[in-house]
Amino acid sequence: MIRPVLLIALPLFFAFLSPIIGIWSKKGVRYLIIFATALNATLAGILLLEALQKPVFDIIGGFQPPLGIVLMVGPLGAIIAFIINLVAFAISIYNLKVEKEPIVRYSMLYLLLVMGSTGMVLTGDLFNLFVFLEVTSIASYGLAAYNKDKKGYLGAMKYVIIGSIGSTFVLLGIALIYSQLRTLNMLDIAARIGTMDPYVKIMAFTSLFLGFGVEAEMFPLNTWVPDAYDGAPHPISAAFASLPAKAGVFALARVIFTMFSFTNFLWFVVVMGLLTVFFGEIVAYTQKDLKRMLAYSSIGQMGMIIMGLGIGTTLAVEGAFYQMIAHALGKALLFIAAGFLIYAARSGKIEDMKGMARNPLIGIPLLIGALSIMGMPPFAGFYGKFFILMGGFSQGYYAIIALFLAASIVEVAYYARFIKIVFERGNESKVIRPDAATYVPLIILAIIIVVIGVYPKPILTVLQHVGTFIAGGA
Amino acid sequence: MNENPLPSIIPDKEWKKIQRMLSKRSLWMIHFCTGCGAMEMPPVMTSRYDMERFGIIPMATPRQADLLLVTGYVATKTLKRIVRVYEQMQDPKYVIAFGSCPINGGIYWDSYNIIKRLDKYIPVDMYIAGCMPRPEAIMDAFLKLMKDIDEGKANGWMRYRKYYDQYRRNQMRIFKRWDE
Amino acid sequence: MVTDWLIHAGLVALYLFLAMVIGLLFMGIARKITARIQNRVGPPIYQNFLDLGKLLAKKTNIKHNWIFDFAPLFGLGGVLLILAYLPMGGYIMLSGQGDLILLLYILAIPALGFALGSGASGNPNAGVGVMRALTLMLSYEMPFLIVILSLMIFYNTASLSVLLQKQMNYLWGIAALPISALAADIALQGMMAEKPFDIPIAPHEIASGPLVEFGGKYLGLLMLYSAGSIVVETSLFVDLFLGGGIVLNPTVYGTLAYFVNYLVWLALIFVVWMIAIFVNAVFPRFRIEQAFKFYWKWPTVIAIAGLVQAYVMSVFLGVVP
Amino acid sequence: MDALTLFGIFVLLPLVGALVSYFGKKYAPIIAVIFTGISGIFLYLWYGNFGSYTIDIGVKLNLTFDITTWFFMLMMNTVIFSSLLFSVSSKLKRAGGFATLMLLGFAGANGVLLARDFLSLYLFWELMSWSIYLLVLRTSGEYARRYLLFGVLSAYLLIMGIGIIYYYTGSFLYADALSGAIPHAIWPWILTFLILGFGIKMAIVPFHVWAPYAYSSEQPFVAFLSGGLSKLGAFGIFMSMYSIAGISLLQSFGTFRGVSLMGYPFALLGAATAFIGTILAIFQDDIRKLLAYSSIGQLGYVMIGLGLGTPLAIGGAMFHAFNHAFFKSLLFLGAGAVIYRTGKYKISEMGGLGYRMPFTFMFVLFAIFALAGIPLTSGFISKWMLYEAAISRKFVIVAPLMLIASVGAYLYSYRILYGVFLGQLKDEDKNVKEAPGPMLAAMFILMVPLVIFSIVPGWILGWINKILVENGIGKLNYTTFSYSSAIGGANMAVFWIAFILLLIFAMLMFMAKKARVVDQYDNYLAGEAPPSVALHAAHNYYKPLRDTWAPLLKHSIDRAYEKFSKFFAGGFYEIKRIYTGNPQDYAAYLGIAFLAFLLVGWWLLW
Repeated sequence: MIRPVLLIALPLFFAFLSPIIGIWSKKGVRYLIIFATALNATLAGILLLEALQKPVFDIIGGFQPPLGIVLMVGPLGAIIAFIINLVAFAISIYNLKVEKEPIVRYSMLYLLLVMGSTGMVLTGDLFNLFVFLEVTSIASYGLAAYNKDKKGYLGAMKYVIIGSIGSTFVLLGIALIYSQLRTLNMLDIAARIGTMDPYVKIMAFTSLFLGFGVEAEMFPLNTWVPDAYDGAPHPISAAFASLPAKAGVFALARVIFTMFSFTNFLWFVVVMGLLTVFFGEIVAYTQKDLKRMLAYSSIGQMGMIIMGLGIGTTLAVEGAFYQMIAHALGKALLFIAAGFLIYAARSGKIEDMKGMARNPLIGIPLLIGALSIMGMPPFAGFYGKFFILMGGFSQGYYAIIALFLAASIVEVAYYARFIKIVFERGNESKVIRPDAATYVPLIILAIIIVVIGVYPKPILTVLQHVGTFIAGGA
Repeated sequence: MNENPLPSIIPDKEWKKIQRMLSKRSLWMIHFCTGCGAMEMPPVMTSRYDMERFGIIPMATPRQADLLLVTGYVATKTLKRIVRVYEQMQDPKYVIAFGSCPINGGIYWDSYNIIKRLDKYIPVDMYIAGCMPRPEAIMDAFLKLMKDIDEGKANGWMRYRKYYDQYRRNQMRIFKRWDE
Repeated sequence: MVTDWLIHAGLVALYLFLAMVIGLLFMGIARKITARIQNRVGPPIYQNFLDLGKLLAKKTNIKHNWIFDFAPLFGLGGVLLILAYLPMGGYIMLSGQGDLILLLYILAIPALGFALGSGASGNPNAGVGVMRALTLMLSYEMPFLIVILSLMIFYNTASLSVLLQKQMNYLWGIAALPISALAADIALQGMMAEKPFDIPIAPHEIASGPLVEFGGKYLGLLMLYSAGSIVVETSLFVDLFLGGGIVLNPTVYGTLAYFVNYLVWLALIFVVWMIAIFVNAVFPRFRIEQAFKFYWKWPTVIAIAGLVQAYVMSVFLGVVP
Repeated sequence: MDALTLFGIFVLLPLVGALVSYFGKKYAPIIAVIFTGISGIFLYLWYGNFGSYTIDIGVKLNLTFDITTWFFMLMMNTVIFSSLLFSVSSKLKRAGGFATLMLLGFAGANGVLLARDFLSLYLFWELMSWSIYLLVLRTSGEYARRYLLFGVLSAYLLIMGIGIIYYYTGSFLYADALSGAIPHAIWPWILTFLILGFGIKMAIVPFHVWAPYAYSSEQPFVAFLSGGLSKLGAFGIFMSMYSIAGISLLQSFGTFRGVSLMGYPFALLGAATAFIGTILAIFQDDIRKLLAYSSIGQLGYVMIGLGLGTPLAIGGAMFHAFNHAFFKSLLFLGAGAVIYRTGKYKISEMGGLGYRMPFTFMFVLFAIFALAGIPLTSGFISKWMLYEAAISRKFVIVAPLMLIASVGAYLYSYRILYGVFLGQLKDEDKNVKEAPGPMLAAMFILMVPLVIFSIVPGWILGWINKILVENGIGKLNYTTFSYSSAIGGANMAVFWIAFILLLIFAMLMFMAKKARVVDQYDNYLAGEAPPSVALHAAHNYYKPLRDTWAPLLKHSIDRAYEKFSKFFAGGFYEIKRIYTGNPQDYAAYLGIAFLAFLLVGWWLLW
């Protein structure tokens, strides 16, 4: 029996421990992050097992809800938290490669990012959610500019602008809800949502939806994505795609299902999801820069998840959650691999990366990641996509699914282009061997992707609880 | 069937006779027109003289032909082609040299690149003298050759086989190289 | 049972032998007639027997390699096989055991063997010749296959023996489907590679094409092949459109019927052959692309008209032969 | 046998094999051969041991092992076995990866054949799709993407069909589709999506443009792709039309002379495919492309049979699929052997290899007999069935196209024979040796059924008949040696006896005298000396024909696709411009979005 609050407290503790360690060992700091994330992932795993029995409620500071802050961990939240921490652990191994100074602050911000994202997933209180969103955002702003070059600054600046507007929207939504309901506990809100003035309710929903949509990379709020991803250091790009984005979309799911149990508004979410997919994939096709391409692809994937949430049947939401997991793993893998490719090719352009992935240690995980993102079996991405599609069909969204599939073909087109270039023959002399800090996280992620793709039973067992989640439970 | 197919029924002598009869009645001809004289062939083939009544028809390739008709002078360069064509024909095969030039050089008797006697290089079974010989002469030659075949006298192909080395020596004196 | 089979086999052998003789004779007749048209005397009509004998009696034979042997082997064996599947004068031989489509594909066996052998000679003329032959085949098959299709649709059978039966009971194909018969005869000219479609052999252009390296007994056997082919092609037309020459019903008249039918069949294939020969004697040669264009234009249009006729008669008018 | 054994032998075993053989280095193909051999042995042992099973891996996979599955697995297994056997000696680069991907594709194919629910069908379909993509990527990287795009398009068309069924039935099982939940008017949509989806894998015109490029990869793989995997398309169409929908449902859409109006358009499409594929094959100089177009054409025949849907037609389609599996992979392997020995793949650059590689030549010759439909191989019988099926129902558009395409097949068949194996041997190929033992063994394995089933067609027709009876289509008319339709029939025993007797007769006449063997340069060329000129007349072989076709060949589906994709890519660049890079614009987007959301929300409320 562990308390969910540990998942938030421990990274915080390690984050502030790292300057102290940094005084005598810079290297130690790096290993400290690995240790912290590993510990966190383990705890999240244990928490998942507990949450499977029944949802865990952790009341902080002894104040009973609805007054006090409460952490509300259902099986779905637990598994997302677990995946977030797992990916954070894998990325932290890759962090060993980051050479930019000052490493101490970097580590601090990274752990704060982990902590914020985990918190967003675990919390059961709307204002607390906002707080964690802010923690995540601020850590992200810092990390996005970490390269201290023009690209990084510009990206971070855009991120700051959009992110803060988004946060303001969230705050607005919270204020609206609080003004009407006098409570911020999610379950409490859900119980009393019917008493809200409908116009205010819509406005609150819109505000929250947009606010979290910024983190969830929803169209047209995702404009910061390519620049921020492109400017950030490679591990951070990986982390962006996997940690805050997943936390954001989970928060979105909380808003949609836990708090406002809309039924007549959901098609709008589906349309937004479709637009996100459409613009993400189409613009990704036009990109010549690897990280930007992956960033846009990430937008597309998030759009698919939003679609899944919007479709709102058990199957589709199950798919959306599966897709969150798959995307967190797959996109992190691809960004790490992209980091290596950029390092090896000394350029961010795809066309310069000819044959750079011909080493199997990098090539096979890269392929697995790309195929998983494309939704190919037996990798993790398959089930998510298939369930979302089938969920869509079961609600009769034929045209939307058809358009979505068209966008998916575009996705396949640009991934295939990328794969073709990086596996092309004829540049053998320049191909370098990855070092352990690169391929170990890749292989860890790849193995997880394959395992949950070949044998999805464990994940699907957890995701069975989607029914209660949709109905407004934890 | 150069060997007797049914030795128990047909005596060998009879078989040879049959063979000669068949050869004579079905002379397939390839005419090698070196430079002149080809003009005399159309009347032979067409309705005026019609050589087909004797079973003589022009063939396009030496593999199918029994009779090589060399019309006109033979340059050293041409000779190689003639020899090649001759060697590609299948036994029994016959050669008719047409006109004065293959006999003794004709008006080219002192030319540096015209051979004087075709007979030195390939065995000739029948000569048609004249410059040019008329179609009647050609028809006559055909008939005489048929008669020779029937009597077993037209055996140049046997000579060529028997004295192959000498023929080849004569040829190589002209050619220097065989393969160009 | 066994004796029945043996008698049957013996009769088949007899028919095949006669077909070969007829083929060689037809070749001689064709030469004679062409000569007469050109105001020549021409060879005696038995000239081709002499030619065949001479070729088989040649002292030396050459071959290029083992694939070269495919030509005479498959050529002769295949043409005999086709003849065995063709009803000649009402005696159906094997054609009860295989239908028209099988026959169409057996037609390819000797041709393919011949093409293999000549290809193996390594002579470029042979390659060009086979190319022309195949292109010509693609050309004339277009109308010919449509014609066969209209026959099969009209008589509602793919079996030659049944087709003969139905023609005997109803109407000869040429009376029922005259348009198709016209198209078939034009196609036949190309099938027999007579002028203006003797493009594959074209002695003056490509040194007799596929035959260029064959001599002696190889050429002799191929001559038998082409003699057989003449009978095959003319007889195919006769079987398809002229009722196979069956004028007396064998079940009624017995052996006499076979005898009479054979003679009628012989007369009919002679007529078909003569048409081809007369056309042959007065035409120059097409180029291969001209032949292709020609066949895919007019004969095909005629054949399609025939097909429409057959289709309308059998489907809309409900004519059941 | 229980579910896990079945799944284990046919799907998991290849997957394990894939994993093991990756580390096998140069022994990888041998390991892979052993793994496929094992599942082949079980396939043989389990004939008749049919049943349905369910596997739970979190989602339920419904697998059925029945005669249809068995029949298709038989082709798949033989073809991959011989392809891998071939690759043992073909010295591939990174053989480990090759064997792994082949086995992955094999596992996927087996899965598709076993699947009786849409989820597992789609799962294995995609598994197969991407493993082929990677195999194509190994050599012809340029065009692998084209393959993948079409593979994904096929998968997505399937998804559309599956989704519509799922909307109405809420179940993925094939068996539930016919429960009556699906309205009658919806079925054409479902079938169109499914048939086109599967048809892409069969390279049906106009979805054939991936094939010529994908088929230019490593030959052992292409043999499996063309011979084995393309049959999954035929299997899928068969299942969707005659097992999922069923013949009575198809007939209920109205019939055209006994053929469902749902099937007839696809038969027409098949006929067009057969014709176009054949015509394009005639003009190819690259042997791999020639075979690819030929493959397109031949699969058109299968499509015709499946579309016509009479027992004879479907039987013919099955038989033709079977034949095609064997002869086309044999041809690709033969081409592979030649390419392996000479390193050339242009027909005009080869020539005379039949004298140096006699066994390869013989095997390829038999494959060509089957391809051209010469009755010496079973290739004839399947074509015969298709023709009779079309003719007996008086289809005057399908039948002529089929027949003329078959004549076209002679043209390109001879081009292979002449260009590669006959004609004059090039000087640089003087020392070419016969293909190595494993290659010959592989080709021999593929040749045997073609001959056996020509002599004894009753055996294979028995299996096909069982398939037809089990799916309620009807039955075939056959005995051990003969077969017949409403309008005709043939007896192969009589044919073979007559053929052998007459051939012996011809041989007796022929063998009476010995012939002298002469050199290939001792050739009549008007007395010219041959070595000085290139004498292999294989370059631009059908030039006259090409000239006459030129006005039509100008139009190319390939180019149409390229234009189409260029048009879209151009549009994508326009769309990209909404990401201006200017934060002020971005902030404005946010505001607009907020307003829009709010208004839409309020409007909805109102």
